Amino acid sequence: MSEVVVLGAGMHPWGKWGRNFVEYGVVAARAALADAGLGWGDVGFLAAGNTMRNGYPGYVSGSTFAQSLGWQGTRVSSSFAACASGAVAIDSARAQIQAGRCDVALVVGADTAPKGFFGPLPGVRPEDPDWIRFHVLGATNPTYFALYARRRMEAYGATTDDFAAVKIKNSRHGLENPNARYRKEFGAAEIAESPVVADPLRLVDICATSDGAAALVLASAEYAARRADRDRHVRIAAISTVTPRYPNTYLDMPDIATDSAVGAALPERSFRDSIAHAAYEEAGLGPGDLSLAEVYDLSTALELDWYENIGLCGEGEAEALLRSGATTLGGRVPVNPSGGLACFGEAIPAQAIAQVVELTTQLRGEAGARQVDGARVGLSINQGLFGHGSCVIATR
Amino acid sequence: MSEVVVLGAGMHPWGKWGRNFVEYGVVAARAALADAGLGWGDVGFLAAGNTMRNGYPGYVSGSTFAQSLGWQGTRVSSSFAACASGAVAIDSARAQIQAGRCDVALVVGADTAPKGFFGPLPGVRPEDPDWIRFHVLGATNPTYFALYARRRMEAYGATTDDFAAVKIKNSRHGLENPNARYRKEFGAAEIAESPVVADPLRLVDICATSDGAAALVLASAEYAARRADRDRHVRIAAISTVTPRYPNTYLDMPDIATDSAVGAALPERSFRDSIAHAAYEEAGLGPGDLSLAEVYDLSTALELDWYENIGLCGEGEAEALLRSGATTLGGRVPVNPSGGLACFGEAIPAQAIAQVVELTTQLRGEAGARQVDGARVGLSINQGLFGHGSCVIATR
Amino acid sequence: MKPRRPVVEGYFEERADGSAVLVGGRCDACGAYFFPKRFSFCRNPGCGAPDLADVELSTRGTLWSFTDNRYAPPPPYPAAEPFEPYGVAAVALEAEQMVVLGQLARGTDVAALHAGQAMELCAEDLYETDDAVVRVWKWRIA
Amino acid sequence: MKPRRPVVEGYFEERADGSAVLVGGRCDACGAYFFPKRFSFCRNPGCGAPDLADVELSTRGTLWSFTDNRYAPPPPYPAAEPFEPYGVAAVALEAEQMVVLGQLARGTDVAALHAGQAMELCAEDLYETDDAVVRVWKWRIA
Ligand SMILES: [Zn+2]
Ligand SMILES: [Zn+2]
Repeated sequence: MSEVVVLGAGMHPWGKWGRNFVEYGVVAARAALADAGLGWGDVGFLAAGNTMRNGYPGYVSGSTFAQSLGWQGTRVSSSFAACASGAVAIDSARAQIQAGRCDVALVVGADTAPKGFFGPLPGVRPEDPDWIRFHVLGATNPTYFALYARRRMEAYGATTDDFAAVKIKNSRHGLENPNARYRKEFGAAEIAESPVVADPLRLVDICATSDGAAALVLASAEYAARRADRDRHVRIAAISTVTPRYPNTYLDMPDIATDSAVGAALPERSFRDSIAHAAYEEAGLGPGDLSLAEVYDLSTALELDWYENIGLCGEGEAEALLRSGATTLGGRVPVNPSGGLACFGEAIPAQAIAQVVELTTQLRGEAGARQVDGARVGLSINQGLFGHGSCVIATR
Repeated sequence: MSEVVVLGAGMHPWGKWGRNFVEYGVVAARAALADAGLGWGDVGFLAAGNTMRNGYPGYVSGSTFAQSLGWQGTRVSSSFAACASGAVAIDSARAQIQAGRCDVALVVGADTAPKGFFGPLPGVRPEDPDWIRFHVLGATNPTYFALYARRRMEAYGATTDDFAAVKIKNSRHGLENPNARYRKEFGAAEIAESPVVADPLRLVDICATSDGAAALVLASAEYAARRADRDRHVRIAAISTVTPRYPNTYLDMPDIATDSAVGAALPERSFRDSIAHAAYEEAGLGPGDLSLAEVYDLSTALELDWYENIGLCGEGEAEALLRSGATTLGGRVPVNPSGGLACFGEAIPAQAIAQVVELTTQLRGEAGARQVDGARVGLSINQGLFGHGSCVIATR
Repeated sequence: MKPRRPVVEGYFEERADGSAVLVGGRCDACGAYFFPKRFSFCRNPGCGAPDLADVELSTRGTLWSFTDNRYAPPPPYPAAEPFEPYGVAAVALEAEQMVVLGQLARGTDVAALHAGQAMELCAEDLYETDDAVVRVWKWRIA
Repeated sequence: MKPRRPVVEGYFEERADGSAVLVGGRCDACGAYFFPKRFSFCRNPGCGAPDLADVELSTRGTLWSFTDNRYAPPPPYPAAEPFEPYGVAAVALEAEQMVVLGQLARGTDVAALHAGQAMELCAEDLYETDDAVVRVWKWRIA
């Protein structure tokens, strides 16, 4: 099965304006089409990531964007996988192309996010694990991030200085990204003054919730080969949307308990490790091949977890890798050259797509002042609530 | 691209129990796997249709069912397209198979429905067309069904006796379906006593909202060819998930106005006509090839619209076709031999899948007392809010 | 007396003479109308112009279809207690070449309606809050 | 005095001696535990047995991780006014080989906690309604 090609990438800048998410998505879609030199009429399939906080149009994001761009009979899909929604949408578009059902597909994700903590939608739902964890335990997303962060401190000796160093690095990276919401350099003193939200994490350790949109134009290798702009083409070498293997003994949102390891063998690798592993297997590549990575820094500490999950270093070695400068722009394998969620905040269905927009920009060599020199292979990774893996490997 | 094959079909009976939708989905999934002689461990991809009224697990139905069947790393998709969700899930599974990413895929849809009219989720959302139509106009789903029904009366001379005849036919068909919720024969006198909900439609003209589930096991033609049960295989010849073409001048839910036809040529065919047309084109078949059809009888009158939309007769001729007996079991092309929504009620993400379960059962010759003699080609069709087409053609 | 306010901003206006008019969007580039306007851009795929002008829609049209609702809808419909049945009409506007829904004016005899008859826009109370009388557009026989 | 009720039915029980115990499901076929039970069937993909027995989980375990929440969560968390910070602990149960979350008992000194220390289950008030005192399980230092 030949690899699909990214012909166009576009975004609506991240921010907090409270406008209709559809507007953001249309801007990003048109930007991606313009980048590809194509029109909406060239699109044979539209795959979108849903948003659950914007009424019915957000549940049927594919048809919502198709209607706003202008009904033309296009087949659509509207997928949800929490923070992994964008990866599932990219995967849906790729499958349609590889199944021979279209030459060109458009992928769109857009969101308008509420302020503050994400909470469940209204209602009383004792059968909904997402409702239970909020009502019974007050276990917000930052609560889980803090449990993971504290675990690094207890198990590997991480310090809050390490977490601050992630923030300092990403805030510097994002300075040069015109689509970033926050373009401001943070220093250790300012971080130390940030209020603690969920100990050991401070407000600046935790990503905000944002408005934003991202879009990609994908095409079959055969279609792409006929175009004149082949030097800008980026190939999708792998998409991993794996779920966990039982028993999943690492606490994942929104569960209030892990699986029990009684009565079943532990899987060969943890869920987070398995997300990247499946992508490496599909791409025939390994961690040593990476020029850069975009990882989901919902919290500063979580970025360190991902270093290990994607194989940049061994378990417990992420702090040392960070301190070595390897993951800073100019280092061996810059992580979050875009500035990451630290500079963007979360716009749930757009986020995994935005990661691939950054990979595309970097692999084309069009990233300007934040360019990773000689970028050849990029990996993006995240994880959605309820067991959704999301990893894309792109090459040029 | 070779056609995918239905290896297994299963359902949870339709009813109104108020249990967790996940239970229904697991029962249907296991029934489909058992029917296919396969286990959950054989499944390489799980595509599910979402439900929007059951909290977060319903938004991520694919991972919800994967977790309940037991995490095994399976890739999943969770799609929503209103009443067309099941078709989009089937299409998602087919694309993964045809893209060569798995041999066997499981498709699941399940719902627990509230009583009474479907209404929007809580909140105030003036930007959500589905909220506007309820708040501003009281335009419930039956309001739209009634507008369509009245239009048939005004434009084509349909009568409420015709609508009653659809109910009588489908109630007889459903008598023999063990998965139907309502297994009771209706007569004209009883129908005439049913209260008017939205004139000209009575309560018995309008389908109920139900709990239920349906599942399919799909496989590549190559995988299927290696099996011993080839005489039971049914092939998916086409799936149409088209959206409208602009301008869409027929009033569709949840819009409160149609597109304007000023400034653009009318499309060659109406949206509903185009749903079936795309499927016929893909299958290389036409209305004359059909042995049976399952159409979305949200109301009795709407079944008559579909006769025309799928080409069983010309515009305005559906009442005559119905009266001729052609669409009754034993006629030329029985419509809704399952009993249709009249006997099932709506279980949104399960419905389009359940239609294909019926096609499968009929094409295998396993439909018992409701068997369509010599069934070779079956079509199922429906339409979801926000411009979602849904049509499957299956052959044996 | 409580002040009046429209049930949703920007969908319609009431004039001093008691008449009402729907406000939609019109694309200067291709001529298309949209109701409600919802977005600033044209949704004709052959056009896609970035701006729509506010435009008053025709206040008269012909009846395309109609119904009479006998059961109370769920929220967010502001159903009166006791429930008051309400008609809904779909009216075709000639200049705009589009069909627009509205409730039927109170007292309209639904049994006497037929497709093709002339209708005109009006406005009536939909519900009251503590602070305001909330108004909505409706269709009545012209 | 208002009667006590658990914040959610079936998740835990309080005993006459003041102690508390979590109630989960256990599969007789493969031995797996589930908390909460949620469904009647086993979610071990290698098992899938149709029934789970109700089972009391270990009331003692070792601390896996912990945090202290300083900001009020959104609804449906029944935050007190003024907001009262609360700790959350993840505790590993040896027999069940699983980690279970709970709030930390009021007054626990989070700064003094460390992974691996012994914890035990208790119950405390979570909030009050007009009719009842609503109780929840919590972890405290053993
Ligand atoms: Zn235009
Ligand atoms: Zn078991």
